[in-house]
Amino acid sequence: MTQFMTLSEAIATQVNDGDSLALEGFTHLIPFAAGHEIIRQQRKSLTLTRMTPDVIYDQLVGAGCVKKLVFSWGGNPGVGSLHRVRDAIEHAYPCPIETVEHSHAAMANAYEAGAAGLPMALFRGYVGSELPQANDDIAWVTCPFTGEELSAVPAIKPDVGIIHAQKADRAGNVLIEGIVGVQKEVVLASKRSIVTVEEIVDSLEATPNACVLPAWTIDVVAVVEGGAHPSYAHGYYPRDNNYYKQWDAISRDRDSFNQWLESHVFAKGDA
Amino acid sequence: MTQFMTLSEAIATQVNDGDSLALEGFTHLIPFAAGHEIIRQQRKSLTLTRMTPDVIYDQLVGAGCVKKLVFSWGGNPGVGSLHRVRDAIEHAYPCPIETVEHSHAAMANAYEAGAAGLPMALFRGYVGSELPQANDDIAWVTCPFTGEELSAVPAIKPDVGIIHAQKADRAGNVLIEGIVGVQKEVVLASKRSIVTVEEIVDSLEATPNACVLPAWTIDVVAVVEGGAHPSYAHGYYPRDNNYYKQWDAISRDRDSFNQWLESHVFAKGDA
Amino acid sequence: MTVSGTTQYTPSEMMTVTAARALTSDMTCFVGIGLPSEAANVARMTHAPDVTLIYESGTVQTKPDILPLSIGDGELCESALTTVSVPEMFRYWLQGGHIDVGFLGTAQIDRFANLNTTVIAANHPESGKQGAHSYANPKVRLPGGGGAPEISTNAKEVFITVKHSKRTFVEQVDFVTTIGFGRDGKGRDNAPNIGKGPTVVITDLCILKPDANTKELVVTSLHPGVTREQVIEATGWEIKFAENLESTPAPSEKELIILRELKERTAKAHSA
Amino acid sequence: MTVSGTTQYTPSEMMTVTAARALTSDMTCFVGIGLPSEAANVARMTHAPDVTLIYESGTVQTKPDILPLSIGDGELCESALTTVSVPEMFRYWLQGGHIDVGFLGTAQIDRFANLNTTVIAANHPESGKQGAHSYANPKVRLPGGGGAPEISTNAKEVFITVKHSKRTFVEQVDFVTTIGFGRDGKGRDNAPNIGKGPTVVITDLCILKPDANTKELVVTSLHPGVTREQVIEATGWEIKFAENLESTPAPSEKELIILRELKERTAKAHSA
Repeated sequence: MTQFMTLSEAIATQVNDGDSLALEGFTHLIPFAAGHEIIRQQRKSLTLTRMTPDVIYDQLVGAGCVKKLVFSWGGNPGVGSLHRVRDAIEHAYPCPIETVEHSHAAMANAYEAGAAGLPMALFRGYVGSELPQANDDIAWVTCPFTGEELSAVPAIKPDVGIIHAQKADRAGNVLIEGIVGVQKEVVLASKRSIVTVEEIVDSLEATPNACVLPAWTIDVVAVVEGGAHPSYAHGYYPRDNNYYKQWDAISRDRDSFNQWLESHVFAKGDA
Repeated sequence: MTQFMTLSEAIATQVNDGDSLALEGFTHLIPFAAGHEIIRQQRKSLTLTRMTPDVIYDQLVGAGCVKKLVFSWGGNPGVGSLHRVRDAIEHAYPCPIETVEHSHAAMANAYEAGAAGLPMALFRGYVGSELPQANDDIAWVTCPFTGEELSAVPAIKPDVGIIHAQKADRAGNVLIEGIVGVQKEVVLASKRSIVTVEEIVDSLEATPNACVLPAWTIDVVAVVEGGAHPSYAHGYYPRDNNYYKQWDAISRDRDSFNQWLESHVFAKGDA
Repeated sequence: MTVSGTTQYTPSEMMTVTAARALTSDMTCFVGIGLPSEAANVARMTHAPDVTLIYESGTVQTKPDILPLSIGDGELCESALTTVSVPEMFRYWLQGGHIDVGFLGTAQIDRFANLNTTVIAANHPESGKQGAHSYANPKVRLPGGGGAPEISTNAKEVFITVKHSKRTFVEQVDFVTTIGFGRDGKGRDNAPNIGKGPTVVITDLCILKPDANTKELVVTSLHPGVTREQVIEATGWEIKFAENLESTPAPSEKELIILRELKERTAKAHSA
Repeated sequence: MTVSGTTQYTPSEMMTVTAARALTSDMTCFVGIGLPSEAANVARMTHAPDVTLIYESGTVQTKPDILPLSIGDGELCESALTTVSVPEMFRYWLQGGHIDVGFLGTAQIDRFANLNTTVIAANHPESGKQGAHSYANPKVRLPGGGGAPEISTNAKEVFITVKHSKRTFVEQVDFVTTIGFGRDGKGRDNAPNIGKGPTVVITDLCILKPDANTKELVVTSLHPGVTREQVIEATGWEIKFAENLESTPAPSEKELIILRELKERTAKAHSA
């Protein structure tokens, strides 16, 4: 059942060193504020899963929180490379990281399987790709009815799933609207879950088939206005494209990144 | 791409003798009018799939359209037996029918797999049940990661999927709202599809994540006001519970059923 | 039995109220239609206002004012927090491990709480000849499994409510549609990722629970005025009684009023 | 090249307009970000107003007024017919067989139209030592596969658009992220339930199509003013030219105006 907490309390009580985490949001509703709080609380040795480990994971990796990255597309969308992730992979700075690489279809299916309580996802994927040579987590299963070989990947079941959403009601039920990505799946698949929201409302005013997460599927709801910035929140604020563009220069250089960490994360309190 | 037709044209052009059909709608939005038109056009040897073959399939079976029934719960909800289906199973009247019996979980997953283009569905089901002794379509697959045995059933991919929905816009895009059942899956899984709707509107006025089927996933849209009666259409009309109760008496007796067929189906034209 | 005042009640009312009491506000309950639905909504309207009721039609956290006739009545959707597709319901919500209690009815139940809603066999088969044999030789064709086979294994535990009679409480079910503890009581022992199974059976005569070791259903509480003989007479196997046999508390006035008003509203709505 | 009037245009504009022309109004197109997205939206704004554009972020039948910077910009959702979850997008819409054309870009492409967006190898490996060998010895770590590996096999056909250079058009890709026709050109021959694969590659110099038998990419049309030598020079293998080599029609005034206005609106919006 949901508890309402500050973001600082949420991370302090739910996220431990060594945990596997998925901070999801497919371009939209990326839980940046939660990521920054994890950095502030200096969590270590995290396994981070995310389809598109963009700027948010570049920051967590650069801050030395991460030992392993599971992903399917790593880049700063429309801008270029993730320099902190590359520095970690190529030069073990600030610490070495292991990577497990999938395709989007594999990860989307793996989250779906995690939400569905299955040990694995089955799909028609990786045909002719050399990714199975680079990833031991890809297997093949024969359909007992047709004989077709289908690809299989383990379900994703993080210790903690973290997402940002537009709003929660006073009972802690959450509405997500717009590009909903894999957020519902992440919350349902995770052992524990944190949802940061723009605001608390009296009524979600949701249509019957809207994407709603009941309070009892969420461990913590924390109000963090602007918690997805520089990503966006449909109906609240647009994507800060300049931030993404400027990130390229900030993240290219270790010193400028570390300065950014000091001034933009550590110097700030709990959002 | 959607064509707009009358219901009579829709059935005439899309449904052939011997086809496999799924008329879906989980209590809500059951496409009764389409079922009656199939009876009027006297289609034969149909394979009918439906999670809950309630009154609509009792009518189709009683009218002699059906050679095979695939289902997971057969009854008149809250009332009792399907007398026409029982008469067909027990006494081959008006013709013998074959049955394939599943659980709801199996069929829901099989529709999902059909929509997902997979040959089979994998789920954690049938554990300890004797249904696998009575249904050769249930198999077991070993998870390559955990060694767990999971149940598998073939995906459902009907020749024709038929559903009823609230509304379509002038391009033929369809909105379904309320209890959406497996309707989206049926349309996406079927080779051809017919959607009957209460009305055509200028704009669906759908929220971003509403259950919308694009026109190009549907072969025919036919306007049939009241096309789900005696089932209901959320926002349009309620369930006619009396009809379901009265069906028990009508269907118990071959003569009274045949009289009903004459007066309520054959004597009526295309809705 | 004539029932006018609220100090008198029918065995059926006793059953519903007792079944309702098994639910608490902190539970998520996957509700079967009929008796379970009646009990679950009485629970919600009395001592368990925050119990989360979920129906297989996809309606999550629903609060119907009247009882649904079918599993997918409009009332269920209109009063729900949200409504998901049926594949999502079975995949994410049931199989995904979010259901505390599956609340089921049945046509037959046996000593190991296995349920049969598939077929009554033409000739009650000898032991070892149930299952496929019964299926091929039906006397009565029942509706089938519906959601029950997976509710019983994917929910954390299962409550069952059913009227007590020799026709229903049989030594061995003709067909195991839905596992209780298997034909030998050991069906869950080595099964991975499976719930606890039936933890309580509530009838119009008594409460039964599986023995901790053998998993055989034993009577743990008799309803007011019911004798051991009545239960023995209504059970198709040599039924055992718990050492500390309890007496089920009678329905309270509040429980009876709420149940009767609910049924009255329901009858009125369904005949409209 | 200075471009002011609408009779002059850059090679990049030539590429986008030509790529746009490959799409028609009756197609459903799964759109990759970058060049494919630019081409797909030009198509929609010119000759193919009813082309159905789908992005992996779940946005179905979207009609953005500006180009998205990311695959999930707000504009995509706001102008879409509907937006589904990402698992549903990959399961029902792509794998479910509803995509006519997958429109992809790439970092490397080889003679059998295999695509590499994973790694550029530290030392260009000898034949037969690509794949895992390259992966373990990266010179440049690229973003990875994203949606491409399954778009390429689950869409009915694949269009590719990419700038022509020796670094990009290589004899053998360092890593097959996404299959074209496999390292031997026979990768799709016995694969069940697989699309036709790449049917056209549009560059800033020419149009290439796979040979019907060998599946090797051959130049079928040269853009205006481009010579065979330029193409040979920009290609990392001994490129072949079709017997009936065509000349690509130049962009029309309308196409150029629409493309330039689109890019202007986009630049303005993204710097706001």
